[in-house]
Amino acid sequence: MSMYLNTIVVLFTGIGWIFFLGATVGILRFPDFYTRMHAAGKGDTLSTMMILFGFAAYQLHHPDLASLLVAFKIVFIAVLIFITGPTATHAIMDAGYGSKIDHWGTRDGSVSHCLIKEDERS
Amino acid sequence: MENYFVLLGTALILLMFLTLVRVVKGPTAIDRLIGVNVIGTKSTLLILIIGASLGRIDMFIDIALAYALLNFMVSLATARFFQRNRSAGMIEKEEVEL
Amino acid sequence: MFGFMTFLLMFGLWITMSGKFDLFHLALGVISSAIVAMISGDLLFQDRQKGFGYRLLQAGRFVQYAVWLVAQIIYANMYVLKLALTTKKMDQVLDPYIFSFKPHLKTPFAQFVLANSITLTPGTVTIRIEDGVFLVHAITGPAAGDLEDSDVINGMERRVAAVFEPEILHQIEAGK
Amino acid sequence: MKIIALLVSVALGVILLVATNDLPEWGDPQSPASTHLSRYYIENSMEQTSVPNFVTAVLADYRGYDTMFETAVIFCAGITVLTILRRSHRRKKKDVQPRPCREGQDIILKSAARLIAPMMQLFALYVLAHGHHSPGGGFQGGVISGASFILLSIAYDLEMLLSRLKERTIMFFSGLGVLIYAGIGAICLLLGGNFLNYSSWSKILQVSEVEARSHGMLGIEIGVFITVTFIMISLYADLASGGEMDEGL
Repeated sequence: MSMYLNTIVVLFTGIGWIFFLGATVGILRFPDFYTRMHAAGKGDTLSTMMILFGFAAYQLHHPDLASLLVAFKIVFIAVLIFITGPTATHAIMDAGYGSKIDHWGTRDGSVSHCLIKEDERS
Repeated sequence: MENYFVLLGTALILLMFLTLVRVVKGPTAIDRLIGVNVIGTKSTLLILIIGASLGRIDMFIDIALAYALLNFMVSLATARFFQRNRSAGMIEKEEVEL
Repeated sequence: MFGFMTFLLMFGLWITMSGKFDLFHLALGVISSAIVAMISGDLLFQDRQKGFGYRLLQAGRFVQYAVWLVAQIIYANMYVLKLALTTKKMDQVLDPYIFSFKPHLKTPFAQFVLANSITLTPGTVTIRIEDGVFLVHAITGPAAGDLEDSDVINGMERRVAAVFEPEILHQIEAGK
Repeated sequence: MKIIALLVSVALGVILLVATNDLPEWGDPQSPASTHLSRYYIENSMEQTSVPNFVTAVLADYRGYDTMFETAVIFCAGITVLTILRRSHRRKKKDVQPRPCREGQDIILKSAARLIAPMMQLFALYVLAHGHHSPGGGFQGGVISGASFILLSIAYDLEMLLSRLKERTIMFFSGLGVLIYAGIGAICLLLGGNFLNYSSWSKILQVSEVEARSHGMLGIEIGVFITVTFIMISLYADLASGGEMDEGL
């Protein structure tokens, strides 16, 4: 039983680590702010949630009430990250777009359209 | 299992240092903010890992929860601040002052 | 009514967090939940039109939606992982652009859920919502078509609408 | 000028480094703190105060004076910022620049803040109430609780916060916290004990002296909590709006 549980913990945390690796490499390698934000927003949220679920599974080693409540708390943090992660991503993205960070891309038409709209407003 | 958590923590710190490269390189302030945000979220996990490797995860969970909440606050506040002064989007010149 | 619901939710959260069931801590929990319900009871529920039972129904449907969303998030992460690790030259593979669209969803909370879902699904991040118009940054490989025209966003909007605003489902079907 | 500043800071750093030589070794078991004080707290705090977390016992009971003046320092900081920054008259309308960011329109931030702020407040109260058993207490809970209000004012704007909490209310409560702390100590005097010796409270609360110390600690933590919460809100409101109280971050 304990063996299976440990396998689950290692599996979850390991997968979380791999996704975090993807996010990190994405943040380092992607060419502009917006694409980096893609890597950060998605990878950060999921990898944190995965590793948290791994910890929640680790709490099940001693299935008494106190450990279960701690596991619930960890799941609560995961839910919180599920809400806050995309929201923070959006806030940073909005700040970057608002301060007119240059956009890297080949399809100039749609982009310039949006930026002109931004200019008119301010 | 404690050893595994120490290993996991080391691996996370390694990747956090890699993310720190983006914080140092920039080029704009908001690029740095991405790195800081990611590192902050992962610090929540590091606190939990310390708790698990010490065997007192029930103590550290409160700290982790508080950290997660405050980190969200920090990201929002900094994003809002940079949204306000538009100079954040400019690529910073090399002007290091003592 | 909604203040009382906030109180109940907060007290449930308190019991989960506290883990102490003696009278003293439970009394503190009741007091704390009452304080929170008093000072921010108007925050938790935005839409006051619907009743209590309907909320539970929505919560049940939302859990279903969340399961689907988690699958999408995993897919999105594998996409990012593939992009980050396997591409040799970024400028040949990446093709980012910004588009805008106007969903049929009306309530702010449904828009919030849709925006965060867009952020978490593969290839798209919501930049901002302005007067109900979503501004979305998309990143695709050259082989993939426009996310804008594809069924991705529409399908997601339909799912969100099925959870929160079932009455506008036919509009989405008609508008497609 | 910069060179002078550099020299001064380097000199200060060297002096501090030299001074650390005279401090006891880090974690030295023979240092006075470890041989007398720590052992006393570790051995006696549980039976004297019935608080399992003896950090809380040391902070709120054995060193109650210290914590009281820390709270007072926080209060003074809030008052100072208010005195320096707060301007009662508003800028003329034409001077006000149109805001670059679309504050108060952001549905995503608003919805997230509405979801998270009540949870943060409850968590803050939980941290406050469980300071006896887990890491936490008035300062930590106060910071989280203050942050929840700041979150609301970031997501909406400062006016929304100030319509929920009037400036007058904020300052009233931040003073009230210090008053609660000092008042609990002063009532000990009236009951015939020493200042901040909560065991005197046993006469009023009808519990044993040890229990009374535990409850007294909770009381002063509540005082700290209130002060820290409202001073944080006041600091944010003053600093973010430059004393104008018209627009937030």
